[in-house]
Amino acid sequence: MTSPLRRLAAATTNTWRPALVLAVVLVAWWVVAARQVVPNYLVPRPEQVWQTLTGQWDFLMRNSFVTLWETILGFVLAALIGLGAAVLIAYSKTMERALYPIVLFAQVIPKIAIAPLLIVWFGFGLTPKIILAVLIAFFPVVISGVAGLRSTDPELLDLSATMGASPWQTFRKIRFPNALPHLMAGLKVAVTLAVVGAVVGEFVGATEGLGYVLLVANGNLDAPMLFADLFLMSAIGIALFAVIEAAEALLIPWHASRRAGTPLTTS
Amino acid sequence: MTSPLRRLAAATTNTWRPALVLAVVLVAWWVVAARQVVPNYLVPRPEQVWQTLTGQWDFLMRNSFVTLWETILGFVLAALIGLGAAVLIAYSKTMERALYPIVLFAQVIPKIAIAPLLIVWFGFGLTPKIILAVLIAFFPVVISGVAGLRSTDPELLDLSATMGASPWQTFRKIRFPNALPHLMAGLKVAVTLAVVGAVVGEFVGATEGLGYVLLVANGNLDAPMLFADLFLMSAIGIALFAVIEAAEALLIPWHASRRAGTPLTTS
Amino acid sequence: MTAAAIDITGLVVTFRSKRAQTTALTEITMQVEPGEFVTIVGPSGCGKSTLLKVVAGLVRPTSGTVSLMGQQVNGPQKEIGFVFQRAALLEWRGARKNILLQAEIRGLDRADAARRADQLIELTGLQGFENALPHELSGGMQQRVALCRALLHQPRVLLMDEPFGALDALTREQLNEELNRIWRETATTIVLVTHSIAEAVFLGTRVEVMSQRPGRLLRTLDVDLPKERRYAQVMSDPTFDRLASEIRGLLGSGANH
Amino acid sequence: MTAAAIDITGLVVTFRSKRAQTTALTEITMQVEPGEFVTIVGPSGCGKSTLLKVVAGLVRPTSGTVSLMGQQVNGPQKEIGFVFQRAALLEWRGARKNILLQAEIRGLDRADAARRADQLIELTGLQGFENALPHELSGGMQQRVALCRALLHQPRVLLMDEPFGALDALTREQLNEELNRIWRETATTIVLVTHSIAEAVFLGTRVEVMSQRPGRLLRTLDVDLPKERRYAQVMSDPTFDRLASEIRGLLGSGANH
Amino acid sequence: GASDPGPTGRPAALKNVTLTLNWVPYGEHAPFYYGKMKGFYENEGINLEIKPGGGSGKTIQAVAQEQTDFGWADTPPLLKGIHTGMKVKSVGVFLQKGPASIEFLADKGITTPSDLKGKTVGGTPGDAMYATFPAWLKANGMQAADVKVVNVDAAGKIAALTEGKVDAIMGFFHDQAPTIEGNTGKKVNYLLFADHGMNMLGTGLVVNENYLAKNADLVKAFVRATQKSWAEAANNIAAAADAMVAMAEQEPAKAVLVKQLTLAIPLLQGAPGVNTEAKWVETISLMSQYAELKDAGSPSKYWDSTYAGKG
Ligand SMILES: Nc1ncnc2c1ncn2[C@@H]1O[C@H](COP(=O)(O)OP(=O)(O)OP(=O)(O)O)[C@@H](O)[C@H]1O
Ligand SMILES: Nc1ncnc2c1ncn2[C@@H]1O[C@H](COP(=O)(O)OP(=O)(O)OP(=O)(O)O)[C@@H](O)[C@H]1O
Ligand SMILES: [Mg+2]
Ligand SMILES: [Mg+2]
Repeated sequence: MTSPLRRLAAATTNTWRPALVLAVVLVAWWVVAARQVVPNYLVPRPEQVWQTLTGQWDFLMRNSFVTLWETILGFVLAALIGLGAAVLIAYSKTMERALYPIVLFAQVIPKIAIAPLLIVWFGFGLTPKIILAVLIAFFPVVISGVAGLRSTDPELLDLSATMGASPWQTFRKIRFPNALPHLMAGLKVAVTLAVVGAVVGEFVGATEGLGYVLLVANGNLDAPMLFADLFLMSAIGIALFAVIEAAEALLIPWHASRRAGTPLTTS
Repeated sequence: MTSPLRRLAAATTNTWRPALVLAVVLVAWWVVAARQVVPNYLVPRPEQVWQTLTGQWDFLMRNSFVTLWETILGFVLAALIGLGAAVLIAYSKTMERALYPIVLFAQVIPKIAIAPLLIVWFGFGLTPKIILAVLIAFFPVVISGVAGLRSTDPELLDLSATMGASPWQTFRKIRFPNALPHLMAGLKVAVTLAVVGAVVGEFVGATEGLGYVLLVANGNLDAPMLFADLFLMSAIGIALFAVIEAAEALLIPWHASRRAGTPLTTS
Repeated sequence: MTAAAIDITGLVVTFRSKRAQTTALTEITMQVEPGEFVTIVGPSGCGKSTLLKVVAGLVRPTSGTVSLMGQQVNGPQKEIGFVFQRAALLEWRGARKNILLQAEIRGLDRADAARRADQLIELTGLQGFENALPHELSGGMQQRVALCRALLHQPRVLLMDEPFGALDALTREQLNEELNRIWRETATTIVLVTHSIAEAVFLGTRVEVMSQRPGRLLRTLDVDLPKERRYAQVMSDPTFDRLASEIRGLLGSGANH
Repeated sequence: MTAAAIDITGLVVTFRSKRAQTTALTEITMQVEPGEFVTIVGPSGCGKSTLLKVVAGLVRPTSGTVSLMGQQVNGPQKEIGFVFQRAALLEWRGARKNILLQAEIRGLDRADAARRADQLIELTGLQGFENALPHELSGGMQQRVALCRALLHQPRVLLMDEPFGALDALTREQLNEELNRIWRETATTIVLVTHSIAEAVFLGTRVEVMSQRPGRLLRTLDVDLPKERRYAQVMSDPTFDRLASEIRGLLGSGANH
Repeated sequence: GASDPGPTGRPAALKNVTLTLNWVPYGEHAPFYYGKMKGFYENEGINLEIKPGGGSGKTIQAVAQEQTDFGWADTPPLLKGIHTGMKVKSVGVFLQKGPASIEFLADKGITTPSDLKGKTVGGTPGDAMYATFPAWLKANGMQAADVKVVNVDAAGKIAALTEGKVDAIMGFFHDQAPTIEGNTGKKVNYLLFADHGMNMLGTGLVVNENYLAKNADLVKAFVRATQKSWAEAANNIAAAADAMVAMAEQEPAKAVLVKQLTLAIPLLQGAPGVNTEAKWVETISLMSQYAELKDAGSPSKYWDSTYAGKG
C-alpha cells in the first residue's frame, strides 16, 4: 500500500464511526421532516436548511462573526474573572464566605431577567452582550478553579513551604499547574456557556448576531433560517470547545488523563 | 465564660464577615434605590421588596415550591444522565467521538429556541420544565465526570487489573470514588443551572412557579415583586448548592481539599 | 512434565515517549518452576519493576514471549498477588478496607476474608490502625497494608516489588521470616525484587542478579540453604557470606561495566 | 556560646482525627550542634518522619518547643533542605526542572543553579533522563531527583527522611560516601532518618535510636570514627560492628517492650 | 458643516434620528420604509435609521433611557411605563383601533366570543391583552373561569396554536395570522377586542420628555413625515411592501407583508396619528379598571397632542 493510501485508510478508521452517527442523525431528521412527523414549519427538511445556508451565506457569516466575537471576549473575561474569584475563595476563608453567596446569586438569577437592566445601563452595543456572556460563563470556572486549587497534594505544599516560597510562587509553580486538569474542565463548560450568553444578550437588544437572527426567524416562523442559525451557533460552540481541548493537550500532556496508552486500555 | 456565651462568640467570629458583606450590599442597594441613581421602576427600595415578600408570602411560597420541585427532579435526572454519558465517553473512544458532538450541540443551542418544540411535544405540564432543566444542567456533569474518570492513577488501574476486576468493579471501587472530587464540582454547577432551567421552562409555558411570577411581574413593571422573585430563586439555588457542599463533605472527607487543617494553612 | 510457573523467552521492553526511547529490558530468558522463590537484585533503574509488570501482563513486551502457568500472557493476569513498589492504596478507604478490596473484587467469602485480614493486620503490627486512612499512616505502615492486601487471597504466584523497602531492620527480618513460613506452607511461587542483598539471599531459593540498564540477567545464584530459615541461623552460615559477597561483586562489576 | 543548630525540648505530638488519637512522639529532648550529622533509626511508625516535620515547622508540636539556629520554630522553615519520604515531585516537570524548582523559588542565580543541577544529575547517575517526567522514572530514580533537589541550594541544615531507601546496595553506598564528602566540605548540619543500621553508623557522628510508638529517644550512640569515611574501611572497623549490634539490640528490646 | 453637500446633492443638514420598532420587522412597519424610500423623512431634514425591537415594553424602556430617539410601541404598556415613572410621552397613536385580538384556526368554528367557553387560550403574561382578557370576557357576558388560560411565551405561541396544544391565542391578528397562513397554509380567524366591547388605542410614536423639550421642531417634523408615510402607504400597499423588501433585512415574505399591512390599514381610524381626547380617556379608564392602573390621571400625563394634532 502506498503511503497516502495508508494515511487515507487510517483517517477512515478514525472517522467512520462519528461519521456514521452524523449520518444516522441526518437520516432520522430527514425522515421526521419528510414524512412530516412534525410539520415542516417546525422542523424543516435538511435540504431547505442547506438552501438557506448557501443562499444567505454572506448574511449568516456576518452575523456569525458578530456572535463569535462577543463569545470570545466574554469567554476570555469570564475565564480571567472566574480564575480570580477562584483564587480568592480558595485562599481565604473570609473571601469564601463573602464571595460565594454573591457568586451564587449571580449564577442562579435567570440572565434574561436582568437583561433589561443591562440594556438600561449599557445600551444596545457590545457591552451588555459581553457582560451577559461573562455572567453566564464564569461560574464553572470558579467552581472548578476552587476544586483544582484545593486539591493540591499537601506534601507538595509542605515542599514549597520549606523552600520559602511566597504565596504567589506557590500558586504559580504548584497550585496552578496542579489545578489545570480541573480548570480545563471548567473552561470547556464556560466556553459553551459563553455562546449561550452572547446569544441571550442578542435576544434582548441587538440588531445583529445569531441571537437576533434567531428572534427574527422565530417571529417569521421561518424554520429553515431558524435551523441554519442553530446550526451555526453550535458550530461556533463546538469549534471553541475543540480549541480548548487542543489547549488542554498542549498544557497538561503530563496528566494521567492524557498519557498515551495508559488511560483506559487495561480495564 | 459560660458555654452558651462562648458558642455565641464563636458563631459571631464565624459570621461577622459574611454578615458585613451582606450589610454592605444592602446599604449599596438602598442608596442606589433611595437616591434614584437608577429609577425605582427598575430597582425598588429594599423595604418595598420586604413588604412584597411578607405581604405575598403564601403566594410566593406556593410558587417557590413548584420551582423547587422541578429543579430537584431536573437536577437528579441531569446528574444521572450526565454521569451515564461521562462513563460512555470516558470508556469508549467511539462513544467519545459519537457522543461529544451531540452533547455539545445540546449544550450550545439556546434552550429558549427549542421551547416551541417542547411545547408541541410535551404540552404545558411538568415534563417540558424538567427536560429544560436537564438540558441546561447535564453538560457540566458530563465534562467533570469525564475529567474525573480519566484522572485515575494508572497504578490503581494496574492494581485492579491484577485483581481480575470487571470493568464494573473497577468503575465502582476505583474510578468512581476517584472521580468524586471532580464530579462534585460538576454537580455544584449543575444544581445552580437546574434552577435556571426550571425557570426558563416556566417562561415558556406555565401557570405557576417563580419563572411565571417573574414574567408577570416583568409585564406589570412590578419591580418589588420582580426582586422578591429573584431573591427566592437565588435562595433556592444557594440552598441546593449548600446541600451539595454538605454531601461533598460526607462523601469525600478523605480528599486533600477536605482534610482538616491541611489545606491552606501552610502557604 | 509440568509447565513452568513463569516462562520468559527473549524478552525486550522499550519505552517510547515523545522525548526519548528507553530500552528497559533486553534479552531476558528465564524460567521459574512452581514453588520456587526467586529474588531479583539489580541497580536502580535497570528494569526490575518493568520485569514484574511484564509477567503480570501490565506492560506489553516489545518482543519476546512470557507465559504464566503455561498460558501465554496477553493481558493483565489475575491469578497472582502483586505488591507494587509504591503502596498504591485507595486514599478513601481505611487500612482494613484497603486490604479487603482484594476480597471484594475477587468475591471471596466475607467472613473468611475478614478473619484472614485481621490475622494479617496482627502479623504486620497494624492493630489499632484498622480504620486509619492512608494519609494518616507512616510510610512503612502503608507498605504493610499493601503487603497484607497481596497476601489476603493466597495467590499461587506472588510478584513483590521491594515489599519491605520502607521497614526498619527488625520488622523487616520478622516479616521476612513470616514470608518464608507462608511460602513453605502454601507452596506459592514467588518472585521478589529487593535492594537488600541479605534479604535476597535469605528469602530466595535462587537469586537473579541484573545488569545496569538495559537490564539483562547477569548471573543466577542457587541458594543452597534449607527451606526453613531463621535470620539467626542463616547469617552465621558461611553459604550466606559467600553468596552475599558474590552478589556484591556482581553488582559492582555491573555498575562499572 | 553559639546556639544549637536544632534544639528540641519536651516535644509531644499527638494527631487527632475523628476516628482516633495517636500520640506519635512523646517527651523528646535533643540538641544538634552546628555541623553535626545525626542519624535516627527506629521501628516503622514510631514518629521519625513526624520529628523531621516538626523541626521543619510543617507539623505543630502538641507541647514542647523546637528551635532552629536559635530561632523558635513557629511555621515552615526555609533555611533548610528537606528530602521527603515520598519523592514529592511535580508530575508536570521533567527531572531537571524538578531539581531546578528549588533555584526558581529561592531566586538563585540561573547559570550557577543549572551548572550545579547538572553536576548533581551526573553524581546520582541520572544523565539521559533530564527531561523524563516523574512517571517515566523508576522508583529509585525519582528518589534521586528528590535528593538532588534538596542538595541544590547547599542549605545549612539538611533534613532527610530515608533518602536512599529505594536504591540498590551499591548506588546507596556510593551516594552515602558522596553525602559524607558534601557534609565534610560544607559543614552542613544533617539529620537523616534511615532503616539501614549500617547507613546510620556509616553516616552519623551520632545515632539516635527511637522506641516504638509513641516515639521516645531510647539511646544516643556517639560514633567514634574519623570524619572522612569509606565503606571498605568502616565495615572492617570493630567500632562499626559494636555499634551495629548495639543498635540492633536496642531495636529488638524496643520492639518487645 | 452646513456647507457640505450631502450624497444626494442636498444641503447636508440632515439630522440623524433612530426609530426603534415594537418588534422585529413585520408588515405594520412597511410605511416607515416606504417613507424613507420616498424621501419623506429627508424632505423634513431627517436621516432615519430603523431598528428592530424586542417588544413594546422594551422599546418604551429604551426611549426612557434615551437609547433611541423615537419608539414605536403599543399604548397599554406605555400607560404602565409612564405610570411607574418613565419620563416618556406619546406624540400620537397611529393605530387608533387596538389590534389586540384572539386568534384561532378557522376550522375551530369560533365566530363569537361566547364560542370560547370551555376552550384553552394561550397568552403571554405581561402582554396588555393578557391583563385585560378576563375583563373582555366579562364584557361579553362570560366569567373568567369559563376559559382556561395557559401561559406561553412569544416564541411558543404560534407552534402551540398550530399544533393544537391550545384552541386560541392572544396576539396581534395582523401580525400572526398572515404569518401562520403564509407558512402553514392553515386559515386563521380572529376576534378583535376592539370589535367586541373593549376598544383601546394601539401602536404609536413614543418620545422621551427630555428629547421633546430640546427638539420640539424635529419631533414635529418627524411626526409630519410619519403621518405622510402612513397616509401614502395606505394607498400604495404593494409599493410599501416592496420598499420594505428592498430596505429591511430578514423581513417576512412579500405576500405576508402585504397581508399584514392590508390588515393594519383599517386600524387607522381617522388621520394617521391624530387622536381624540375621548379615546385616550376610554383607554385609560379601561386600563385602570382592569389592569391595576391606579390613580391613572388625565390623558395629558401620557399624551402630547401638540405634534400630531387632536381630532
Ligand atoms: N512508563 C514509562 N515510560 C518511559 N520510561 C519508563 C517507564 N517506566 C519505566 N521506564 C524506564 O525504564 C527503566 C526501568 O524502570 P524500572 O522501574 O523497571 O526500574 P527498576 O529496576 O524498578 O528501578 P528501581 O530499583 O529504581 O525501582 C528506567 O530507565 C525508566 O526510566
Ligand atoms: N496526618 C496524620 N494524621 C494522623 N496520624 C498520623 C499522621 N501522620 C502520622 N501519623 C501517625 O503518627 C505515627 C508516626 O508516623 P511517622 O510517619 O512519623 O512514622 P515513621 O517513624 O516515619 O514511620 P516509617 O518508618 O514507617 O516511615 C504513625 O502511627 C502514624 O499513623
Ligand atoms: Mg522499581
Ligand atoms: Mg516515615
